[in-house]
Amino acid sequence: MARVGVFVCFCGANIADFVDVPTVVEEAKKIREVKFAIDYKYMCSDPGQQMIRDAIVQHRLTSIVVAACSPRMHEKTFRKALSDAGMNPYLLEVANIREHSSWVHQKDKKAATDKAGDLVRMAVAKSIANEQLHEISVPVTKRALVIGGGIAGIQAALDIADARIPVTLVERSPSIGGRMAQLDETFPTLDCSQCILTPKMVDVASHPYIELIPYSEVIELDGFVGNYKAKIRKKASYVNFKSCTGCGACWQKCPVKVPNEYNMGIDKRKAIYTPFPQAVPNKPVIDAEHCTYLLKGKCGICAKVCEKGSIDYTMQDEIIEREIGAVVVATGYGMWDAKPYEEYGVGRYKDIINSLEFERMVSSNGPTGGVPMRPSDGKIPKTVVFIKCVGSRDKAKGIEFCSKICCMYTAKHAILLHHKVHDSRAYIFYMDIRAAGKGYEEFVNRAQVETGAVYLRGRVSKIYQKGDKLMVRGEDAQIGQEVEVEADLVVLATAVIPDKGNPALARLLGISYDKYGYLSEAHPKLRPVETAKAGIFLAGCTQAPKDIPETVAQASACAAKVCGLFAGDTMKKDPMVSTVSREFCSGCQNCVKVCPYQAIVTEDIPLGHGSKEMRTVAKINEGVCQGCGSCVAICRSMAINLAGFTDPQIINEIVAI
Amino acid sequence: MEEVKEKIVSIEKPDLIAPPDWKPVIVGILCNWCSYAGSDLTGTSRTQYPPNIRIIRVPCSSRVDPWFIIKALQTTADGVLISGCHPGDCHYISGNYYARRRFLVTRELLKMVGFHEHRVQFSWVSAAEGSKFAQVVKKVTEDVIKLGPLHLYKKENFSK
Amino acid sequence: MKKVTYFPGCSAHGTSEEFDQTVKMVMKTLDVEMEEIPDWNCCGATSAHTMNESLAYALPLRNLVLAEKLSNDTMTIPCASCYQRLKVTKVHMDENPELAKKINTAVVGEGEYQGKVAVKSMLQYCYEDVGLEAIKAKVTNPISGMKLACYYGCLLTRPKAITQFDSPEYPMSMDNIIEALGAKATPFDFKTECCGASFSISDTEVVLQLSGKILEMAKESGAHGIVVACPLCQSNLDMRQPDIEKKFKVKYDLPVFYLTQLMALAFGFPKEKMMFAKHIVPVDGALAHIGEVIEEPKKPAKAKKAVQAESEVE
Amino acid sequence: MITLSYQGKNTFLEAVNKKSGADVLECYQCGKCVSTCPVSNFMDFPPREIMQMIKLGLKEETQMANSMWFCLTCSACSGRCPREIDIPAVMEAVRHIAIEENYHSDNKQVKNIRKFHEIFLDMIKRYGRNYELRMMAEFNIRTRNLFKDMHLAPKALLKGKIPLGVKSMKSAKAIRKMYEMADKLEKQNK
Repeated sequence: MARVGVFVCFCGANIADFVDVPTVVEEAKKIREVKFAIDYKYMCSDPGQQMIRDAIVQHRLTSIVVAACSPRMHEKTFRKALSDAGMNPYLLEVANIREHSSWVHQKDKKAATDKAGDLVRMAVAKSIANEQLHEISVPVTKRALVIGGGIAGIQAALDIADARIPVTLVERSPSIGGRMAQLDETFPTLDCSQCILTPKMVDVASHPYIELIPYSEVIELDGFVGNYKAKIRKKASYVNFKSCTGCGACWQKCPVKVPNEYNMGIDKRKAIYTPFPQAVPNKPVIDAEHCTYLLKGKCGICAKVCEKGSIDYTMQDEIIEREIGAVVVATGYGMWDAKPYEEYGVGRYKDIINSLEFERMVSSNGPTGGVPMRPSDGKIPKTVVFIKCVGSRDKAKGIEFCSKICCMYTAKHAILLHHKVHDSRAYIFYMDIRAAGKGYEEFVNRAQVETGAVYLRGRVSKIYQKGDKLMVRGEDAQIGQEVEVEADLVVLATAVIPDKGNPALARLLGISYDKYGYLSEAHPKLRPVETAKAGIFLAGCTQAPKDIPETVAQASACAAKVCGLFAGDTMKKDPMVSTVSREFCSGCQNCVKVCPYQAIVTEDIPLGHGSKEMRTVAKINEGVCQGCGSCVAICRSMAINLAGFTDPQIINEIVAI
Repeated sequence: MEEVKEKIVSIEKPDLIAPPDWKPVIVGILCNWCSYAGSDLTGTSRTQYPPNIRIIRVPCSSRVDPWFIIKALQTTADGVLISGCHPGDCHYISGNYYARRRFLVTRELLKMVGFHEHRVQFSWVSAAEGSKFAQVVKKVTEDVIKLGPLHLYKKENFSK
Repeated sequence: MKKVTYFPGCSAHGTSEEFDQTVKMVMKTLDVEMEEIPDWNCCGATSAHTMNESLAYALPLRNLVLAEKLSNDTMTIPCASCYQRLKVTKVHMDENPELAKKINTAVVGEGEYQGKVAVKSMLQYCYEDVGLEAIKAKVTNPISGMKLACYYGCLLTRPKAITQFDSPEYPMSMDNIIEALGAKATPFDFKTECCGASFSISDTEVVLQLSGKILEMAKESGAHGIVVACPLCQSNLDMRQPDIEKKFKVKYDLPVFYLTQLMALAFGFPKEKMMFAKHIVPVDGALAHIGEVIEEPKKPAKAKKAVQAESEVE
Repeated sequence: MITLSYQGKNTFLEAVNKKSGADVLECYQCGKCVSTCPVSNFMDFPPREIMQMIKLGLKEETQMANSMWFCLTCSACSGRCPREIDIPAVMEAVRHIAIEENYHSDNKQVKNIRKFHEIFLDMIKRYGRNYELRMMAEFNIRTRNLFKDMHLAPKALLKGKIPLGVKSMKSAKAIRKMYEMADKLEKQNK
């Protein structure tokens, strides 16, 4: 026979003013199973908790009901009190008589008291069916997988590895570095991007805890938090990295020219190439889509000139498997294609470029040697128009959101233009200047004062050619006049969009993404680093547009989360998970279909004791189960139950009203 | 078919006049993450609503077995309210969609056996919608009061 | 033989008689039979929808209802302004049957609107229903040597939601037809800028400014003349050209052709039939370019080599 | 100086939104319409400012402006508007509200434009079709500018650009009936 203790809280005046607490206690005492009932001013205070602990021992209670505030508030507190008294903490039930009674029925004390009594009775009834539960511990594989080798992936990998946790860093292109490696100088301090990034890239390559797998992609992820299994496809590079010295003879002699992605297609690279001089690893790969030998079986020049014999045209893609405990996704961003802006003549005029192309032009290792040039005739531009919000904040032709970084990098571009071409002038069409950040407003100010960049408030409506000039027409709302700027070069700050592969990757990882393709965080404010799937974290622009400091901060936060996850040998988990009674399971597998976490699999067990015939039943992976109870309600044979919310518990509650 | 349904719905009649001290009982089954949190917010913001509802907490609206609804109507309740997260907001990704589908089928079934459809109601209440929760409870309570006490299907009727 | 319903519009009997005549010639050559809507009325133009919304719908709706009495599934309209009014009415009526019923009460004694006839501009009909290949096949006297700026105006391709045809910013359909006739279409940025048509009479100052800019840009593109498919554009750019030249003290000398005039010319009709005499700006200078060889700017030899290297390796 | 104070609902904004089917509140004042508009130079307030005035509920000032009379409905602005506002429809709504409420502007250009449209509609009422020469003449008489465009006349007439007569339509009566009905419908819409 159950022995229930009931503890009713005054919560100062919060409950006592609107609920007649002594009556509730008296009502509780009338219940057969209740062996002890008492009230107290503050149940959550130390003396209050002490009362509970003492009563458990004194009255040999088998379950406890605390009638107080919402269980979302103090359930954990009282559970701890139970376990301190040597009682299983899950034998506690909380009757929410504050949020659900005293605070919402302040005009009718009788009704509030009646309701509180009911709530207590319901909690008592439920607690009678409570079972002892124990935290689940799940073993953890202490290795992290980082997807993407831009600054976000690099930072996350380094921080995790510095905590002596092995990291596998997977990068799609032949070198790590990402977008940041393409930048010239960075706002608001104008540090050289390469100077601050390349040491980190070298660190990644030499770190004893980092395994760098370049030129490869994640193709499969199975398992659950702490116990994932990843399959990585390493694309054939056709170059034996072990023997290659990176001398460069192969790409110097290669006759095939391909638009150079690193330089945004402004110049050409070869079919065998290293993306840029500081690449890590600094070994060339053959681009199978363009290599004449691989396409037609002719040429073979690179193999002839390679003294080490490192070229291997027979190389095949390789599948690498890794067991890992956590994943950091850092796939970065791309630039929106401004083609829909027909009024700007995008695609028709060579002298309209996007800001990343401009970045490459002003970059000292760029295709024009650090001097901006008009793509049409190679002349150095004197008047450059920068247009912000191209595609951003434009629900008609582009994307609704603000790309966040354009205001700042456009100010930077104005300064860089001034540094490279002293007698030039920048005209910047803007809608708002969003410069919230440390030193940002000062930086924009610097662009205006120091370089004389002219800021015009308005969206450009049309660009047309007149002679060799581009006429840029817009409104300057400050003077309420239409203006036309005779420009030599137009730079579009096109919207920052997520990597095109994000939706496919999200499906593969089992996480969600928004309508733009950005991967979704678990909570926009309080869990901005985690995804809804335990053990998968987001860093950098894969989640939303971000500048470098924010990206680095989020990457480090990911590392902290991973380290926290790996802190013990096992992970502790709430025991409120589903369990299957095999004897009742009919094997219909409806539960498998409804489980949002793929936590339910099937297994074959003998039909009867010692029988050789087999039958299929459901099996729940308690490491994955999040305890939603979908499977319980769908189960036709009532073979599944959810600990903490079992059918008897809930039915008891209903009947007790 | 629609006509038949309409006729069946009209089976339930308040054939007994409600006793003067009658107060309806409504069982509210709320998901932990949105609606229960929303009902807590109703409390913290001191929004008042009729005291007839008795709230049961479940992790997700998809945990609600039709059995719970039937059991409640059979034993204690004059009406049942199920509430979950808004579509697309489910803490468990898609549980509220299962809940809605299951609920619709259950309600159809109950209508077929003679319950008025206002006896069982479904709503989306988020953790931020404290005042909406109060409105929902008010509406459900008013609907049930209009219908009167639930005598049909009560155990005591069968045992007599 | 295709058959199509024809709505000439008021200006066909007035300022743009040459458009009307050449459309008929061209369509005949292209094996399209045109059936004029019997006793059609004015579309109401800008004036109706400026002043009276219901009238702005009722006037075109009568024509749509009349068109449905003929057995053709498409109606074609040379005048861009009429086309716009009829198409707007059609789209809005199809979207909103209740409104259609209401407006229909003002169209007395002609029956119910059903929405079964497609409305296309003459340009759209030539481009989509006839097709470039069919046009090319009928060309006997190519007008090669002429460089022409194609001017679409505001009404043929805008708004996109209504017209559902070509680009509202940089359309190419007329350019493609002109090239099919053998001429060269110049890159012209003011293809869809407004000429100020509806102020042609009421506020001439506006027209001079707007049309002046269009002429300037057409000249800039190196064109010998301008091609249009709209009577209002034609009369503004042609009739007002001397005024514009006087006002801005420039000489453009850009004849303004109807697309169909040039089509008829390329199809081998004699020059006299085009009614070029009606043009204010003489056309002879531009037509004299026919037969000239246009020199393409040569690509540097080096660049060619690089292209070869990309595609084929020794 | 305009003083803004709480006036209850912005009924002007609501009326414009309802009539145009657009949402003026969407406007974020980027000014793309202003530099797109071929006639914004001639307007008292370019479209962007008209939007803001509607938002502020400045009905008098908006109706006093010549902007909506200058709008050519060329739809260039709405094709480029990043907020997908049907700006010509908004202009039209403002204009129709002004007409319905019998608001007459003192602006000479507006008067001319209005007169032109009235004459044009008159012409159609009479003939069912447009009679260009007569219309031009009547416009010049009514605006007391007899010699406007007269220098064009000899050339245009000589070349047959503008014909002397009009082919009137048969069912001109039906058109007159249509005018009556349309006026009725307009009144219902009020």
